[in-house]
Amino acid sequence: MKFGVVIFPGSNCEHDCYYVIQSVLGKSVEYIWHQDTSVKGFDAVILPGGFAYGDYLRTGALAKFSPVMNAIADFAKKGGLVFGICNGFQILTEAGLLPGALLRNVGLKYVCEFEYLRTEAMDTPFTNVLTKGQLLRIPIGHGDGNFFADPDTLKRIEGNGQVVFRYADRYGRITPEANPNGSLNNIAGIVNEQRNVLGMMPHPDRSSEEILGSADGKLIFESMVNALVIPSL
Amino acid sequence: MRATVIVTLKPTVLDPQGMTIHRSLASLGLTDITDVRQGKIFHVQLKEGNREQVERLAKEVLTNPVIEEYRIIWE
Amino acid sequence: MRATVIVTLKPTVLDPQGMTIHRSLASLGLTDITDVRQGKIFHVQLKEGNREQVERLAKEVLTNPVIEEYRIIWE
Amino acid sequence: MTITDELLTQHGLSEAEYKKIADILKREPSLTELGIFSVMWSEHCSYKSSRVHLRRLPTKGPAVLQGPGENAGIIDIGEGLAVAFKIESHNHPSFIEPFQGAATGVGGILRDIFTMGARPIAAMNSLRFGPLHKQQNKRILEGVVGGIAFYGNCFGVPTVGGEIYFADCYSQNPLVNAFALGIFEKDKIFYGRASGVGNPVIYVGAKTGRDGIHGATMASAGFGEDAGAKRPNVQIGDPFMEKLLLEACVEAMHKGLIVGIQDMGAAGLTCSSCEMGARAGTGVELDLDAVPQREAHMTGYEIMLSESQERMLLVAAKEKERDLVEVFHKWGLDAVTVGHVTNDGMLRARQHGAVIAEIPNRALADEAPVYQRPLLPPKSTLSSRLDDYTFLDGCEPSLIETFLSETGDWNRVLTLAVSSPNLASRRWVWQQYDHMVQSNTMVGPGSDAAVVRVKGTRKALTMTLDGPGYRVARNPREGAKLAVAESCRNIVCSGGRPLAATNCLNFGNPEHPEVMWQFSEVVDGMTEACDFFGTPITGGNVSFYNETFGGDIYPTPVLGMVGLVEDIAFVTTSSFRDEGDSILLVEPVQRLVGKVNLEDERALQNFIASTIREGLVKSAHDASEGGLAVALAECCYSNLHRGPIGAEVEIPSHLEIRKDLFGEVSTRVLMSTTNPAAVRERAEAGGLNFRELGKVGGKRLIFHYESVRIVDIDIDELESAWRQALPKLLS
Ligand SMILES: Nc1ncnc2c1ncn2[C@@H]1O[C@H](COP(=O)(O)OP(=O)(O)O)[C@@H](O)[C@H]1O
Ligand SMILES: [Mg+2]
Repeated sequence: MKFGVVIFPGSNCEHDCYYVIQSVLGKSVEYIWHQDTSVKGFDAVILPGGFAYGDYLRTGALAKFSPVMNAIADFAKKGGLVFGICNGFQILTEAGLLPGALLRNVGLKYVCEFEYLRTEAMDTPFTNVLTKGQLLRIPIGHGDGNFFADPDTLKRIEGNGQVVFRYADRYGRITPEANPNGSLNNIAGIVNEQRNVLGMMPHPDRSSEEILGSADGKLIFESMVNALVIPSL
Repeated sequence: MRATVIVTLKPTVLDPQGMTIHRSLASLGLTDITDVRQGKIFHVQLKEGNREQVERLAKEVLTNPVIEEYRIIWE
Repeated sequence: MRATVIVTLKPTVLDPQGMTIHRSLASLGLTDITDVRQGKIFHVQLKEGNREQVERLAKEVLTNPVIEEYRIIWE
Repeated sequence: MTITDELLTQHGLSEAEYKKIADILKREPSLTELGIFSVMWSEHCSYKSSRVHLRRLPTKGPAVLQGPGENAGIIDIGEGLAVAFKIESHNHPSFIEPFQGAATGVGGILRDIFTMGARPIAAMNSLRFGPLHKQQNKRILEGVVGGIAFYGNCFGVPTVGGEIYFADCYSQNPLVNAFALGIFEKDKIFYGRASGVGNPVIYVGAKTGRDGIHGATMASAGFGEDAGAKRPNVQIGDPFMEKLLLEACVEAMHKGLIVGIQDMGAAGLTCSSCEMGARAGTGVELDLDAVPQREAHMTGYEIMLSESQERMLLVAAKEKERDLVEVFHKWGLDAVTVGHVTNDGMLRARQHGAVIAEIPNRALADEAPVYQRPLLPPKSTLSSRLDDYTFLDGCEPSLIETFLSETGDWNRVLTLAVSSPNLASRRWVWQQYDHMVQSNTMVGPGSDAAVVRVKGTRKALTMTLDGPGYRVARNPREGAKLAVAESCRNIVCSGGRPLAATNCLNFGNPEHPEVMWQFSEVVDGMTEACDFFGTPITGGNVSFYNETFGGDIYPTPVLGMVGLVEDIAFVTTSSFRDEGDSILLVEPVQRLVGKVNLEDERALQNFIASTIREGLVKSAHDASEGGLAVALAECCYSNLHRGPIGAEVEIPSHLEIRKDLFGEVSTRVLMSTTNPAAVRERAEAGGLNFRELGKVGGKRLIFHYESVRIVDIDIDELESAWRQALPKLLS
């Protein structure tokens, strides 16, 4: 089983993801350069956080043109696991691999802090070790994480159970106060209809070891490993 | 040859920046201003002709159709 | 009544955003585009009259005089 | 053209300095040469007023691999690893344009670190502003914080700590000091040396524009066209460009393609080329026509003096030139050969075929004038009124009065204190900083010192900034010692051992003898304390001419202390952890305010270090600003990973209630433990006063004083007063 971590110019969480896969999970992992035209040989592809192309123009706007994105689109179409974290999520929406868009935080400021996430869907390759409603403590770090979709799209996403994580308070309640960026329905992470592409703003890569304040993020990577071992999951 | 591309959020999309500016105005006594919406403007230089390159730039690069719309002004 | 305020970086001030956009165009084959500079545009609604409120908005709120300049277009 | 007095004034050069220039050249300098001398001999680049004093600082030690003289200091942390760190000021640019000024300040210090081959893994900043009840100061703070966040977040370095302090003297002159630390293998250090005659000199990064050419440009605006467009631009930070530079430089270094490298910071192309030549004892010849230019019709003068950001100068081995260029292209960057290394020791610049400048590198880099400026103790020093409560400095007068007069309602006084500008939670600030990227942050903002683990080892690095302006203003020598003592204490409380420090010396006008006296005293105090604790100064920065309304700022030395945590198991934070833990106050017998007894300080720090290593300590917090009461409150709610927890304690009575609660006594520590008896033994063995104040637990903070319950307050209430104070002040 081999993970790939994509490097775009301006990515800055690629080493963090690499470290979790290699040193925390003990799985094999390699970097994928954004100019590569194939992701052959990889079982899962991670788009890490950062500021691809400085997030100039719009977050993810210029990154979506990288050659590797076509390969990743095919990979996803064939059912390959694709996981976009933070900037990776933004790139996936820009590239049309996930619905919606990520607007500027309502507070207009970058926010870096731990949040509670309520697990909404376990029937995905990214959440198969989680239980419905399970609370995860995972930090965010973004200025544009305000999830938006037009009413019909939103209805469809909710209807299909594509919402995987919502921002919650420490008791698991989905409240406006628990919403750090103004996301519709407190949405923190979604999957595509096929459920093999996940995008989320919070950073499991920064919360996979107790010494960093939480190891909850590890559960998401472990779910991916499960899914690759037992594809039926 | 010069073109200007104006990119604005669709009317249905919330504009936190514009709202924040608008909220700050009362304290400055700018009470006659009833609404502010923010967008982006791009001044583009191009070699003669080839207008469709600007069209493509505006459509495929400068605008995210999910939330934005664009207008091109030729000079 | 409606006004548009356009805020742009002074001509000689570095525009990393525009530059980065421009640098990325070659790979898209948009080679005829020779320069891109990015600015902000504000659509302002105001009650009849009182144009100087928009003047003040543009000057005091929307523009950073150290690096930017503005233009107001009345409609 | 002839050099007029007016021209000299515009270039900040004295008659004597001009004579020296003429002697060196054995002729009249051209305008370009005059400009080059003026920037290289400027206070900022030449340290002409501070050099004689800086020489006294201790710079050697077992861990020091590189002291002052390079872009950053370097210390050995074992296991083949080294860290490079430095602090630098960007005060004046941040006043002119707070956002971009602060952003480019961060960019500059990051370049100083990766220029040496180290990958930046942590940043901090030390900020000073005028009081927040003045509108303008709010805007400056918001801009500065926004700029630091913008640059550091995009670049991908975690901003893990810092300090902010408000006082009137910073109103027209905010201080923005940026610190950065990088890590690398100790046999992979790179230096700014133009070695190897014939080697190409290569320019990488952003194009050159008329950025930050200071007053000097006005002189050049005279000739050439479009004089109007020649006004110097404010520098705009491009963190994305800098990130690409980092990756490309690190890759080129690992591939062994680089002989010498230096960032273009102050004095841009001039400084990097002549310093690289001087260090290697070589000459550097530049073809300015080859320099990538952003604006039309730039003069050689402008190209040589431009301070456009995100640029580096490299020297490569001739045969590796192409590979080097390839690496930069891979990262979407231009790399242009703009000259070569010569054997004649000269900095030679050609433009349009003609030689427009020809100066010995050494003259520029090493032979700048050195001044022994007059020293004079100031007649009037700061009033002693706030000596016990320095945190009140810069507060609204009404607040100060209430604090000093209120005698009945101590709940209220405590709430006032924790929500006062200098003690209020900085959360609003550091929430805007990505303090977790690179996934090493074990202790981020909000504790005594930040801690980042070192991947692949059991070790961690701990770092803190400390600049007690008020104390230094009251007594420069003692204040400087306090800064060293407190920063070491913070490191020790976090589980680390202080290794070395960097410093940023922010002072007023060096032509004022009082300022130079303060400077000299500070250097002596710092020297004494650093010698005592064995923490050499490996580098730093000096910022003079910090003045508000003609008045000098507080002498504000900011110390950046770096320590090593031998095992992450020792990492300790300031916050209480579990119900029922005992709360202890440990301090020397002799209690001092505004001064420090170094022997006592060492005794306390040894005690803290050994009890932590023995696993006896659940939390350790250095009780300083706001005294015991505020420190206790902080222990209750400084834990970001869970909600506040209460405590019930007996406040020792020595003097009077206000002083005993809030008095800022040096050299104390608040601890919590499950084993007070064992800790008591260690404390008493160390000749320290030990007091068990009470226990952690409940949801209230309760103080008893001479068997009266003087404070009894809901800890969540107090926490939210503390947390919401800064946003309120800014709204
Ligand atoms: N206060 C100080 N204490 C110790 N060293 C200092 C101090 N100020 C400057 N230095 C040293 O002088 C040298 C030149 O400083 P500077 O010009 O700021 O370097 P750079 O141009 O790379 O920023 C550096 O090595 C710096 O560490
Ligand atoms: Mg330097």
